[in-house]
Amino acid sequence: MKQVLLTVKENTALTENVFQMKLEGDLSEITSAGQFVNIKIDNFYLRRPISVCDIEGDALTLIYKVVGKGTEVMSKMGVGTVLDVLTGLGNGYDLELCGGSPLLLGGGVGVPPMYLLAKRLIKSGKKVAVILGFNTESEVFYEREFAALGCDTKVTTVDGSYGIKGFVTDAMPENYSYFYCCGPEPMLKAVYKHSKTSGQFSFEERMGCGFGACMGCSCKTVTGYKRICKDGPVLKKEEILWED
Amino acid sequence: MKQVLLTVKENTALTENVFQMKLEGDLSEITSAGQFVNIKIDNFYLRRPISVCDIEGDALTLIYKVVGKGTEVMSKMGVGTVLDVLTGLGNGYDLELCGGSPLLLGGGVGVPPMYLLAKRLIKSGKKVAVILGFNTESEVFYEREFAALGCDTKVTTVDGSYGIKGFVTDAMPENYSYFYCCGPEPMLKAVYKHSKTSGQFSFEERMGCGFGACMGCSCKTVTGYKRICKDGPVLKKEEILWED
Amino acid sequence: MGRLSVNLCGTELENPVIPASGTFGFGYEFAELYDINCLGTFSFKGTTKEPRFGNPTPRIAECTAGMINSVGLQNPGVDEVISRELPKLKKCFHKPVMANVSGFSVSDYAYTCELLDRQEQVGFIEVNVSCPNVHSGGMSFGTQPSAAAEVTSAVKAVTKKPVIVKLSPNVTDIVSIAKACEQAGADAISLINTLMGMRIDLKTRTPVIKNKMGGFSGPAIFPIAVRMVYQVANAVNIPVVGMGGITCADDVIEMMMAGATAVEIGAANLINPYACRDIINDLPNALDRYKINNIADIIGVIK
Amino acid sequence: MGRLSVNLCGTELENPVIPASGTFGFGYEFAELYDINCLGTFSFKGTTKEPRFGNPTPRIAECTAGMINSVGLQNPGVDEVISRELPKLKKCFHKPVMANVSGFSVSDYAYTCELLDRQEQVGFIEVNVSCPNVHSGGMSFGTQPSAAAEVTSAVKAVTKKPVIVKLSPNVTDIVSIAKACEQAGADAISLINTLMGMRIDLKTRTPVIKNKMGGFSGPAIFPIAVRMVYQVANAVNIPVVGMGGITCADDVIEMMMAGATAVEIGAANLINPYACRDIINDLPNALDRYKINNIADIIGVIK
Repeated sequence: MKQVLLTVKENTALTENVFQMKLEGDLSEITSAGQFVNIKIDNFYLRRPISVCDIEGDALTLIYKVVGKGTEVMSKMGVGTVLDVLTGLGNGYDLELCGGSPLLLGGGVGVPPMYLLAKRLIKSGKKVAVILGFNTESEVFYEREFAALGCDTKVTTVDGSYGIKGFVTDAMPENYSYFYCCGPEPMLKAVYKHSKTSGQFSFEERMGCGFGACMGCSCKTVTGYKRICKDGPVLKKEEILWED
Repeated sequence: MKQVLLTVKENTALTENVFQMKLEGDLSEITSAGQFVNIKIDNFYLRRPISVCDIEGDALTLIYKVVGKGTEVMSKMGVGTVLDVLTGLGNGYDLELCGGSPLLLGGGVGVPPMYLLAKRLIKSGKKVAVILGFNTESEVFYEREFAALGCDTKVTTVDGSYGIKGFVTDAMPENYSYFYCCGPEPMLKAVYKHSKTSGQFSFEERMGCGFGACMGCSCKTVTGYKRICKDGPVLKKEEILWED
Repeated sequence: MGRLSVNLCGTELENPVIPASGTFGFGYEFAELYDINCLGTFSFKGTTKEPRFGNPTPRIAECTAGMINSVGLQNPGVDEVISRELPKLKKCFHKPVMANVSGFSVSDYAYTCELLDRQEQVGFIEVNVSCPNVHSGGMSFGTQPSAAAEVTSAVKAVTKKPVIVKLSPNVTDIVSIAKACEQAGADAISLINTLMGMRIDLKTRTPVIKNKMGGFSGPAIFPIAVRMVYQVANAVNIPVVGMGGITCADDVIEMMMAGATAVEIGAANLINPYACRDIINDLPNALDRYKINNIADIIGVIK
Repeated sequence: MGRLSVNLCGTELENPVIPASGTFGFGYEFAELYDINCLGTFSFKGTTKEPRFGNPTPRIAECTAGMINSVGLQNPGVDEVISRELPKLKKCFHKPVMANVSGFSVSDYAYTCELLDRQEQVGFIEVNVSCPNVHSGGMSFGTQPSAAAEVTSAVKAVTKKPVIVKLSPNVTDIVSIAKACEQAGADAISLINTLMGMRIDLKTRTPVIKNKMGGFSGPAIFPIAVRMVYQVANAVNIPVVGMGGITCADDVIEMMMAGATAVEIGAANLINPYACRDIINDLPNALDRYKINNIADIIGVIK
């Protein structure tokens, strides 16, 4: 972890309430896809954790959804705004186990972390398939970006207004060597059930500190209690213990 | 009272910790010298009451001393900053009773309200004498401005480093028709004691709202309980009941 | 009956927004700023049997997201409130007003309430039990169920108007005190009064407040207020009026979901004199934002 | 002995800054960020007899100038704390550490304290009496003088190390509880623990915290903490460790002027992981700002 000051270089809407923010500064602590940063916003006590979408030299791309007052303030930040950010948080995805043809599944704001992951997998010579799940056409983003990386890219919408009708699980191919998944919990559970190989899931939880100090985001796993913010957010399929 | 948005046009240091801020906007509620405005500062709960130094059309001049974190933030505000300000607060000085040759006594940050007062008295044909009291030469401000208005202007410093050595009371002339006084309480008490005529005093107290709602700044007077923010800050010599 | 209307002890309020006692005087200062008839009602300055100057100054201290006050119930006394303040109020406010009463003995409370009960402008009597009881070493009535109940019964005996007992949060078990007041006949409970707080001036090395400590209010105390309103609303069968740090329409909705039938707004009036008007104007948008038809629908939805 | 040093129960602390239990783990996460030997000491994660997962999630809610947590004393249990955590801590922290102990029965407390007392790394034992007593319907030990005193005596009987009793602020009379602990042999009092608070998610119409309520901390509660520290410091003859919303060097000085011999810093560590280091570095400037020679000179200057 490293506390750095990052400068907003771009902050634009991708959909009605999903925004892309590009930041510049010292990103030396961000090592792997699936990690997140924790951003201090004036007049809000807790930081806002946002997963890393892409990183290129000292340029960081975040994609976030306006879900409350804090992210609403974020969406109105102008170019040049300087932010206090904790970087390099979380374990990130493990790329070792993915075999030759990994499948990436992202749902809604679970899509962004898949981008840096896809980029790195392709760079390491993997044949990457991506399934991006959304509710409806107006919410779709980043399809072209994944295609441009050279991924075999499919999009699903729950209402069928765009791409394949249904959930990401309705578009899962017969053959893939491994999978990486990020999205809302119902999607994670569906993928857990449908998937035929091993894989990794990225989890969300309300966090206090974001770096492992407060135990605010603990969960139970096969290998014991884990902190989503520090021991996660990525858990391997074999570790997961679904509550309820 | 009126809640308005004023824009900072200038914010410069007059001495080491006394600043002059010029603001522009709707000042229609500011009717008399001796009134004050109450300024909202981000991240501070209570507003900061500052007495009016001068007003010319839609241009307001405030002079304030950095005494805490709030005024420190104020001193760093840049030109163009827009402030939420409650204007036209307090009763202000009564100009009717002043006779032909009123004496104005201001001490430290009690000097600013005397400026608009002097300006208006001179405009109404009065012969105005002013005594400005400070601790030492480096704290002196606005001597030239008062002289430029055509006031007979004297300056006192406690350490004698500039002007007359001593307190404003050491520089009071034999003859004056009435007096107006603003400054720290010990000065007010000294002037109360030394003055040979009737006059008016402007008082300071920690305020909650600044417009008469919370009873935070009450004091006892000959004519009953008064709220410094609403029934004051100006009290007539005959009304005053010194506590302690 | 509009989307914002609620029923408090049998009286229909146009909306649930009530300026809290001690932050709204007797109304007429604010009537110069906006038509205060837009309010549900308001709770006027805490009134006592005798006139009071209150505490020495300084009475105010600033805090992060709040303030401390130690005004000490300054008021002209019940006789002058009736002879001078209420007639002035009558000119600018035409709804049943909430009379806020304080006392230092049970008989004080009864005396003052009996006189205010006779004023037809008065629609509700709010009894502030946070005052020190001179007959038990200055211990606040509001800190013991028995003392709070005793005041409640005495007041109920002399008025036919709805009696709302305003509780202090500076207690171990707010529920036991609320229940005692309910059993003693209270028609409603309002909470929370201020929390006891203190600030120190580091330069002078003295407390900022002349009386050292005072009542802490403002957005900072909101989560404590929501918690206590929830606890009390789920323990009593009479309406609860929620207050403590409410600053915006969202806060009103949160307090009502916690169990409040109406809300009081205090410190916010001192920072933004138009706070209550602005909140009332924004409430319909907030209802839309959270897909609520009528505000009364959400009272106590949190079980 | 520098300007910042204070003496807590006979042990010299290089400075009065102590990260509060539950916000600093067992130190080593923070040791990756800065040399934690710059701290006066720190209070490690609340330890219980048995391992605990704690409460269901969500455990965290945001508030104005603060947060609510409902972690529920997640910890590996005293045996693993001794066998695994303390050895790890030994590598990065070389001062006497403060062991924070929680329990659900008097014997729990005694059992855990006795084991921790034997660890030479442990310099202080801080007893959190805010936990529910399973033998009296879950009522918190910290809400009754007798129960708090009982825990204190039981712990004192099994340790020779200074026992600091950490009090809950959710009480009517904090002084009576502090005095009971002093009479039961407490070597110091620390306060305040968190205030009980609640927030509601307006969109889902559910409490933000799964357990509905939790402990409210952060700058918002500072004035309440200063008040209680002042009240307790003026009522007992043992040192007081002040905490509650401290965020900067000025807050440390204010808390010490109110009567604290040392201070604990909690929530601030979660927002700025370098908070304690930064405050320690800024303290000398703050002393200069207020013309204080040695920080120990201002302990309890407010009478």
